[in-house]
Amino acid sequence: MTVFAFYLFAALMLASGAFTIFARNPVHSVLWLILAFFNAAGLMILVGAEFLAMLLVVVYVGAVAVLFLFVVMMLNIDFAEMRAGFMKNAPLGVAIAVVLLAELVLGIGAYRAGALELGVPDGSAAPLLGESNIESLGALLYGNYLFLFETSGIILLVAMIGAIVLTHREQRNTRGHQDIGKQNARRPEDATRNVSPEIGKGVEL
Amino acid sequence: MIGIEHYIVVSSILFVLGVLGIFLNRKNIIIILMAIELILLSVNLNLVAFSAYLNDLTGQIFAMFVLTVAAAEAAIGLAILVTYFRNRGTIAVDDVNRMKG
Amino acid sequence: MNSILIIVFAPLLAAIIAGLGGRIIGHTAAKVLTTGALFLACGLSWPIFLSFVGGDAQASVLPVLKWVQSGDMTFDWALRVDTLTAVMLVVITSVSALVHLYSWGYMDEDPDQSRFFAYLSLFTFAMLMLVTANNLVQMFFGWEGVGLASYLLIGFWYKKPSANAAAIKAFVVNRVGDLGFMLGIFGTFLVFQTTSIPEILAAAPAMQGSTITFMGARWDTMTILCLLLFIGAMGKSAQLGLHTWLPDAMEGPTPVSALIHAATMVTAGVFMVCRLSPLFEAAPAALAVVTIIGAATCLFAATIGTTQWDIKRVIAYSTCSQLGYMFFAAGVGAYGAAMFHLFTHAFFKALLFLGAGSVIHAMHHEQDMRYYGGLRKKIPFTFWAMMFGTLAITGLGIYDLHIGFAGFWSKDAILEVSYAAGGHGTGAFWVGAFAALLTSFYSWRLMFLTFWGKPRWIESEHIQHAVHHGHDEPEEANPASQEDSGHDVAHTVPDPAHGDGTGGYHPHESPLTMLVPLGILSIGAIFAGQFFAGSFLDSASFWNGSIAYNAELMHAMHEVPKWVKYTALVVMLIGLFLAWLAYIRSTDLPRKTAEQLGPIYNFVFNKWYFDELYNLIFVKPAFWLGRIFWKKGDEGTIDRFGPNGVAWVVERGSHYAKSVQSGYLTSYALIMLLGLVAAITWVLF
Amino acid sequence: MDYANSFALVLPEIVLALSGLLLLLVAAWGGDKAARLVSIAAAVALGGAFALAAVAVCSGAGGLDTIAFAGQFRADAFAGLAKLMIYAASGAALIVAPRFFERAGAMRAEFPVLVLFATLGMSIMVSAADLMTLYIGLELNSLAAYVLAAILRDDERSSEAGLKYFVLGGLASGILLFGMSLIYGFTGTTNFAGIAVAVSDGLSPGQLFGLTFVLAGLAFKISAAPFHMWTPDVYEGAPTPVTMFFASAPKVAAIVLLARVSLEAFGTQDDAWRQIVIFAALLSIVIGALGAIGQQNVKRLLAYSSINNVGFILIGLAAGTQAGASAMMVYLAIYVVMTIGSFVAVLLMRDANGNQVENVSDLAGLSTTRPVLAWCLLALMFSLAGIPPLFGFWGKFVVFQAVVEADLLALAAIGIAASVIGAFYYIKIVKIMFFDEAGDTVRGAGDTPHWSLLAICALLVSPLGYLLIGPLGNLADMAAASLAVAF
Amino acid sequence: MGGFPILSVMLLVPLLGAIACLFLDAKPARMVALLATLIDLALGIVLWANYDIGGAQWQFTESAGLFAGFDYALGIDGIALMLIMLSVFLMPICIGASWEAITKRVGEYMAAFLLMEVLMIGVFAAQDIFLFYIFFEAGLIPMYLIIGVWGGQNRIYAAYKFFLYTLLGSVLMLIAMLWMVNEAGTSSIPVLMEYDFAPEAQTWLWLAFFASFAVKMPMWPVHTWLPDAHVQAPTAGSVILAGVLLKLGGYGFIRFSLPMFPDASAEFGWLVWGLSMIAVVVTSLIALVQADMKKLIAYSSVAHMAIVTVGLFAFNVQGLEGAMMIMLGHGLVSGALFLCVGVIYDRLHTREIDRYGGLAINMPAYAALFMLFTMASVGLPGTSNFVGEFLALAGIYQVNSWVAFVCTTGIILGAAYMLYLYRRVVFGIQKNADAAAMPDLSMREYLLLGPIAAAVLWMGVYPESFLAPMRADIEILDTRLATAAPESDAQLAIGEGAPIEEDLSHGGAH
Repeated sequence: MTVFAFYLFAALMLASGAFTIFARNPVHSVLWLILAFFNAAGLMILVGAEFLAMLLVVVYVGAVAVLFLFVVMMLNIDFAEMRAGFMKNAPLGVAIAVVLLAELVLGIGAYRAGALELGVPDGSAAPLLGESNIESLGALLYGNYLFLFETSGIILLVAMIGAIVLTHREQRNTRGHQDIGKQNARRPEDATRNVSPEIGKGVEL
Repeated sequence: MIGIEHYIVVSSILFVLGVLGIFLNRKNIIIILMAIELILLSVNLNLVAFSAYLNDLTGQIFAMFVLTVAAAEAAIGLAILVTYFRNRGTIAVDDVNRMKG
Repeated sequence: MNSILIIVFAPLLAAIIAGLGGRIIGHTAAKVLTTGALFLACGLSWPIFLSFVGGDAQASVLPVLKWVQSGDMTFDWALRVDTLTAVMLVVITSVSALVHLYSWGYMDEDPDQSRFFAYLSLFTFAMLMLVTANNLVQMFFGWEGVGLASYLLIGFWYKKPSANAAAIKAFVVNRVGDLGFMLGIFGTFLVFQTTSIPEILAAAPAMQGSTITFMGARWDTMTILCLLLFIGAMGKSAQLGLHTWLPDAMEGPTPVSALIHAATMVTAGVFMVCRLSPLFEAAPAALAVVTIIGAATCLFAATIGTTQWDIKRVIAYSTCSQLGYMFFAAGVGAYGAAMFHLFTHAFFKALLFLGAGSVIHAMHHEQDMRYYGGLRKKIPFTFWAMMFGTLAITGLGIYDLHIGFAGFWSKDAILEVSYAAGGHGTGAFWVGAFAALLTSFYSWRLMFLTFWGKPRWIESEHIQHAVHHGHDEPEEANPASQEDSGHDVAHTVPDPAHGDGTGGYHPHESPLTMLVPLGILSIGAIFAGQFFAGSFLDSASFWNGSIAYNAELMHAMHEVPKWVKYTALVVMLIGLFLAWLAYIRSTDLPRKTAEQLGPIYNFVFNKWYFDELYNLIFVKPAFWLGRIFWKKGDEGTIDRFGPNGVAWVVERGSHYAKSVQSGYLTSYALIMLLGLVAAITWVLF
Repeated sequence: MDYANSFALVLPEIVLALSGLLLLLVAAWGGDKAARLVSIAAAVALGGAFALAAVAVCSGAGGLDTIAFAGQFRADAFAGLAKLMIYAASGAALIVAPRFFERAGAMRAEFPVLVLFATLGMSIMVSAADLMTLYIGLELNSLAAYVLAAILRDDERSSEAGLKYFVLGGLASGILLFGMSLIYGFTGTTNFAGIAVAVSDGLSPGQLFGLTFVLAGLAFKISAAPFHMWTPDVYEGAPTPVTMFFASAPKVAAIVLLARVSLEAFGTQDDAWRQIVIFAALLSIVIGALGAIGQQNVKRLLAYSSINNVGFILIGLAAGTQAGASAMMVYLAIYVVMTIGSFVAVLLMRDANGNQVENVSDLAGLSTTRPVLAWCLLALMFSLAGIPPLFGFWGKFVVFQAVVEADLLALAAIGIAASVIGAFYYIKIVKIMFFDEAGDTVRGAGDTPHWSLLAICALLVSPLGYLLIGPLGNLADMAAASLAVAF
Repeated sequence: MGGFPILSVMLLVPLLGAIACLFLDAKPARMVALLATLIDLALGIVLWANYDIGGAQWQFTESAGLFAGFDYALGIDGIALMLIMLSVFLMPICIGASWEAITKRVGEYMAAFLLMEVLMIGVFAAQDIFLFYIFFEAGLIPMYLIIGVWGGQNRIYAAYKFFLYTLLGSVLMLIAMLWMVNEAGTSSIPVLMEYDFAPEAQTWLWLAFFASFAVKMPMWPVHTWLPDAHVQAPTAGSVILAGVLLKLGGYGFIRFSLPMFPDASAEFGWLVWGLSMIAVVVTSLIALVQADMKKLIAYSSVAHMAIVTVGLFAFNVQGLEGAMMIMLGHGLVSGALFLCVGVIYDRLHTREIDRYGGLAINMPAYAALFMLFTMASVGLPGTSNFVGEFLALAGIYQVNSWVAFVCTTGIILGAAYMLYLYRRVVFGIQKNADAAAMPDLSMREYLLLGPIAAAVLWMGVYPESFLAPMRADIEILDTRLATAAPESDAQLAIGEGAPIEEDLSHGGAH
C-alpha cells in the first residue's frame, strides 16, 4: 500500500513538475505547481512528517502559489504572443541535465536498493518519545534553533520591506500637491494618444 | 517503509526538472521562478525523507526554514519581476538582455 | 731612459691640445705644437737607437700606470725599450716628424688643419704605444689606436662618400684581423697564464709539441696561437685576404698614406711577428703559413700594381707587396732581414708617397697617371726624389761592390735568406724574384708615365677645373670619386689633337716644407741600407735577444750561390726594360697586351675581384641577413608569436569570454550547470 | 544551552538587528526625508557592531568559548576579522550612498535598513558553524541584496540587474541546498563539527556530491568562475554604491564561509575540494582578466576585476593550511580597501551636470583635468594589478607564499603567470588617464566624505600600507588559528 | 661612517624630492630634481670614498624591522657600490637632459625620475630578497609612465610591451623566491648566497630567476621590448633604461643566479652561451640595417649585454669582472649615445638617420664627442668598454673557445654598425638644410656629455678604481662557483718534447 502510494504520489509529482515547466499558459503552470506540492505533501506524510506536509500545503498552496497566480494575472501579459520555443542550445542543456541526473543517481548509488549508508545522527534532535511530530519540532525550534528561528523572521521582514520598496508607490501628487502651472500648460495633444490595439493585445502603458 | 533510495531518486529527478525549467524555457520569467520553487521542493523532500530515515528532526527543521525562505524569496522575486515589467513591459526571458559582454 | 716617456707622450699631449683646442689656439699654433713635439720625439729617439747600434744599451721596461688586474690576468701600462723598439722608434718618429712638416705645405689650404695634425700626432702616439708594449694587451691598445687614427685620417675629408666608405672598410677589415689577435691573446693567456711578452716568450719553447682544443679541433698549441696572432698581423699589414682596405685607404690625404699606410702602421704586423719571434719559432707550421701568405701577397699585389692608373694605388699595392717580402722573410726565420726591410722600406716608401703627393699637389689633385706626363722638367726636385725612391724600391745595387740603394740591401737579403732557408723558402725565393721583376716594372711604369712623355693633362677634370676656376679652390670642393674613372683601356691613349696636351695648365714645384722632407727621406732611401745592413742582418748582439736571431741562417745567407745574389739586379733590369719598352718606346704596347690578355688583364686590373667577392659573400649577406633577422625574425617571428601573438590570443580569449557573457539568463544558468556537472564529473572520476 | 553566553557572543548581530528594526520604524514614520538621518544612524550602528567585533578579534577568541546556540554559531577571531571588514565595507557603502541616490532622486529610507539586514546576514554567515546557520545567513544577505540591486526601480538596468541576480541566485541557492540535504543525509548532521567527525574516514559518494553542490552554490556567491556569470551584469546594473557594497562585503562573507565549510567541516578531506577550488581559482583569474579587457563600462570592468581577485583568494584557500587561511584574510582585507577605493573614485567621476560617468573612455586625460583623482586611481589600479610597492602586491605575496609553502608550485606558477594578463587592463586604465588626450568629461566636484574615503584607501594601498603588515598579519594569523581545524 | 644611515638617506632624498616635485611648477620642479640628484651624487661619492676595500664583505649595513614578513635591510658590497655609483652619476645627467626637452607636466616627470632613482638605489642596496623584489618590480611603474606620457609616437604600444614583458618575466621569480625563503628560513640575501639548495631544486629556481633576468637583460629572444621601449622613451628615459635598468638583469645574475644556484648555473651554461652567441650575431646584424638611431643603439645594447652574460657564465674571475666592467661601461656609453641622439633630436625632432648627415660641419664638438662614444661602444682599448669586453671574452675563452669566437665576432659587427651609423649622421655632405642649420652643443649639453666622456676614459685607462672595490666580492663568488664551474674545453696537453717539470720551472722563473 505504502509502495503504491509512494509511486502514485511520486509519479504525479514529477508529471506535474514537468507540466509546470512545459505548460504554455503560466496560469496552467501555477496550477500544475500546486498539484506538485500536494503530491509532495503526500510523499512527506508517507514518511511521517505530517507537520511539514501541512505546512507545505498551507504555505505554498495557500500563499506562494496564490501569489504567483496573482502576479500572473496582474501583469496582464499576452501569453499567446510569447515565444513558446526552447532555447537554441536546448539539446546541450537536456544532455547535461541527463548527465547530471545519471551522475546523481548512479554516483550516489541510489539505484541499488538498500546499499546506501546514511549518516548516524547524534540523537540530540531525535523525535521526542510519545510526542507528536509537531510537538517535537516545536521543542527544537524554540529551543535549540531559537536564534535561527528569530533570524528567519528577519528574513520575512526583509522580504516584506523589499516588496514594498520595489513595488509600493506613494500617491504623493493626488493630494495637496496641485501645480497650477502644470495644469495650465497641459495640452490635449500631449495628454491624449490614439491607440488601436490589436485584438487580444493589451494597451501599452 | 519504502527505501530511502526511492526518495533520493525522486527528488533528484525533481531537482533536474527544476534546473531544466530554468534554462530550457524562453517564455517568461515566472516559469523560471516556479522552477526554482520546484528545486526547493525537491530539497525539502530530500530533507524530510532523510530526517525520517535518520530518525532525526533536524532535517524537518531545516525544511521549515527552507519553506520560510522560499516564501520570502517568492515575494521578492515577484516584486522584482513586477518592477521589471513596469520598466520594460515584458517578462520574456530573451528580453532580459540589456546588459551583456 | 725616461726620454721614452717624452717620446711617447709628447705626441699625445700635442694631439690633445691641437685637437680639442685647435679652434682656440689657431692653426699655426697647432701645427707648430704637433710638429715640434714630433721633432722632439724624433730627436730623442735617434740617440736611443744609436746606443743600441753601438751595443751599449740594454732592454728596459718603464712602468707607467696600473691598468688591469683581474684574477691571474694582469697587464699594466709600461714602456719597453729594446733594440726592436728602438728601430721602430726611429722609423716612426722620423717619418712622422717629416710627414708633419710636409703636411704644412700639403694641407696648407685645408680649413681643418689642426684636426689633421692632431690626428697625425695621435696616430704617432698610438704607434709608439704599440711598439713599446711590454704585454700583448698594450700592444693591442696601440694596435687599435693606430686603427682609430687610420680610420680618422682616411675619412679626414668626411664629405667625400668614398673617403668615408674607405675609412669604415679599413676599420672593419682590420677588426677581422683583430678578432684573430684577440683570440690569440686569450689563447696565450690560457696557455701561459700571462700576457707579459717576455714571460710568454720565455715559456714558449716549453710548450712546443703540446696540443690544445680550439673550436672543437685538436691543434698544436703553438701553431694555433701563432696563427691566431698572425691573423691580426695580416689585417694590419694588409696581407692577402685582408688587404682590401689598403688601396681604398688612399682616399686619405697623401701624407697619411706616407706615414700610416706605407712606413709605419702597416708594418705593425711585421713588427708583431718579430716581437713574438720566439713564439713563432716554436711553431714551424705557423711559420710556413706566414711564408706562404707573405709570398702570395708579394706576388699578388705586385701583379695588380702593374695595371693601376692611380698613382697612389700603384704605390699602395707596392706597399702591400713589400709587406709580403717582410712576412716571408720572417716566415723563413730571418726576422732581422724582415725588420731591415721594414726599416729601409719606411724611408723609400714614405719618400715615394710624399713624392707622389708632391706630384698630386702640383697637378691640382689629379691622381690618374694617364693625365700626367712630361713632368720631369716642371717639378725637378720632386722628380729626383721620386727617382731615388724608385731606385731604392727596385733595389738597384751591385753586390760585389757592396753599394746600393736601401732597397737593394734589404730585398736582396730577403731573397738570399729565403733561398738559403730552403723548403718553403725556395718557393718564396722564386716568387719574390718574380715579384721583384714586377716591382721594377710598375715602379718604372709610374716614373715613365708621370715624368716622361708628353703632357696629357688636358683630359683631367681636375686640371680643367683648376684652369677654369683658379687655383685656390679647397681640396674637398669636388667630392666626386677620385678613383680611377675609366676601365676603358682605349682612353689611355692621349689625343694628339689637343695641342701640347697641357690644357694651359702650369704645374708648380711644391713649397719648401714639402721638399725638405723629400730631401731628408731621399738620403734615407739612398743610404739607410748601406749604413745599417751590418747591424740588422749580421749582428746578434745588436738585436740582443729582442728577436729570435738565427745566426746559422744568416751565415747561410751569405753562402748562397752568386746567381742568387744577382737575381735581384737582373730582374730589376728586366723590369726596367719592359717598362721602357711599353711606356717610352712604343706606347701602344700596353693596350695591345691588355687586349690580348683579355680576361687575365681584367682579372688583375680589377684587383682579382676581391672587393666584389667580399661584397658578395660578406657585405651584402650581412645586410640581407640583418633585414631578415629584423623583419622575419624579430618582428615576423618573435614579436608575432611572442608578445603580439600572446596579445592576439588574449584578445581572442577576451572576445570569447565576452561572447559567452551573452546577457541571456538561460545561458548563464546553463554555464553554471555545466560548471556543476564538470565539478561532479571531476570528483567522481 | 547557556543562552546568556550565547547571546553575549552574538552581541554584534543583536546590535545590528535591533538597530535595523528601530531604524525601520524611523523610516516608516519619517519617510524618505529621514533617509539621510537613517543612513547616519545605520553607520553608527555598524560602528558599534564593529567595536564589539573588534574586541573579540583582538583577544584572538577561539576554541569552545566561542560557540553559541549549541554549535550553530561561532564567534571566533576568524569570524571577527571578517566582520570587521564587512562592517567597514557596509559603512563605506552607507557613507557614499545618500549623495548618489539623492542625485538620482531615489533616496529611500529603507536603503540603510536593507544594508543593515544584509550586513546582519553576512555577519551570521561568517559565524556559521552549521549548515542551517549558513543558509539562513546567506539568504538574509541574498534577499536584501536582490532588493538592493533593483532598488532604482525606475531604472531599467537596475531592475534587470535585480532580476538576473535573483534568478541565478535562486538557482545557486537551490544547488547549495540540494548539496546540504545530501550532506545532512549522509552524515546525519548539519553541524560542521559533526560533519568533520563523520567524514574523517573518507567521503562516501553521497557526501562528495553534497560537498560539490555546496561548493558550487557558494562559488556563485563569491562569483568564482564558472558561477560568475551574473557578476558583470549585476555590477553594471546595480546603483554604484550598491555595486561597491556587493563587490566588498558579501565577497568577504562568502569566502570566509567557504573557508569554514572547506576547512572546518571538510578539513580532513582537503583533497576532495582542493581540485575544485584550484579549478575555480585559475578559471576565475583567467576569465576575470580576459573579460575585463575591452570593457567600456568602469563598473563592468571592476566586476571582472573582482572575479579575477577572487581567483587569487581561492588560491590561498587551496593551500588548505593555516598560512593559507591567514593569507586569504590578508588578501581580503587589502582587496576590500582597493575595491572601496576604486568605486569611490568611480563615484567621484561626474560630468559637468553632476551625472555619473561610467565609460572608461571618459577617463581620458584625467591626470591633467583631475590630477589627484587620477593619481589615487593610478595607485589603486597598480595595487589591484599587484605591482609593488603598492600594497596590493602584499596580498598576492602572502597568498603565493602560502601556496608555495604548501608545495603547490605548479598552481603558484600558473596563477602568478595568469596575473600578468590581469595587469593589462589595469594599466590600460592608467594609460587612458595618463597617456590619452584630455576629454574633459569628468569635471564635477566631490564632497568631503568621498574624498576622505578615497584618501584613506589610497594611503592604505600606498607603500605606507606596508607598515600595517605586522598588525594585519597578526590579526590574520590569530584568525586562522582560531578556526576549529587541526591543520 | 659610524652609524649614519647613508643608504637610507640616499633613498630618502630623491623620494622627498619626488613628492615635492609632484606639487611644484615646472621651474622649481627642475631645480628640486637637480638638487636631489646632485645631493645623491655627493652622497654616492661619500659612500665610495668611505667604502673600505678589503674590509667586510657587506658594508654600510642597516636593518630595521619596519615591516613584518621581510626586513628593511640595506647594505652594499663592491658590486652594488659600483652600480649605485653608476645610477647616481647618470641621474643628474638625465635631469639635465630633460631640462628643456620636457615641457609638459614637468613636475610629474621629475617625480617619476626621482622615483626611479630611489628604486634603482634600492635594488642595488637591498639585503633582503623581498625588499629587492619590491624595488625591482616597482621600477616598472615610473618607467611605464615615463614612456607612456612623455614618449614618442608609438609610445603606448611600447609602454605596454615594456610593462607586460618585464612583468611576466619577473613574476615567476617571485615564486622561486618564496620557495627559497621557505626552504632556507631566511630572506636575507647574504645568507641565501651561501645557502646550498638541493641541485634538483636549483634547476627550476634558476630557470625562474632566469626568466626574469633574461627579459630584463635583455637576452635574445626576449629582447624585443627593448628596441620599442628605447625608441619611444624620451631621451632621459632611454638613458636610464640602457644605463641602469638593463644592468638589473646582470646584477640579478651575479647576485642571485650564480651564487645561489651554482650547480644549476653550470648546468644551464650552454643555454646562456647559446642565446648569447645568437644575440651577438643576430642583433648586431639587425643593428646594421636600422634606419632609426635609437633603435640601432638599442639593438647594440642587446649585443653588448650578451657579452655580459657570457662573461658571467664563464665562471671565472676574468669573466665576472669583465661582465661587471661592461655593465658599468655600457651604462655610461649607451647612456651617452642616447644623449647624443637626444641632442640632435631636440633640434630636428626626428630620429631617422637619413634626415641627418654632415653634422661634422656645423656641430664639430658634437661630432667629436659622438666619435668618442662611438669608439667606446665599439670597444676601443683605452675606453671603458674595452676592459670589460676583453676580460669577459678572455674569461669565456678559457671555458669554451667556440663561444669566445662567436662572441668576439661582435667586435667586427659592432664596428660595422656603429661606424656606419656615425658615417651617415655625422659625415658626408649636408643633405638637409634644417639639419645643416643646427647649432653645436650648448653649455648644458657639454655639461651632460663631458662628465660621461671623462668617466669613459677614466674607466678605460685606469679601471683599477672600479675593479678594486669589486675584487674581493668577485673572488668570493669565484670561490663559490669553483666546484660547479665547467671544465675548460681547451684540454691543454703538454707535448712529449717538453716535460712538465721544465715548464713549471720556467713558470716559476718569472
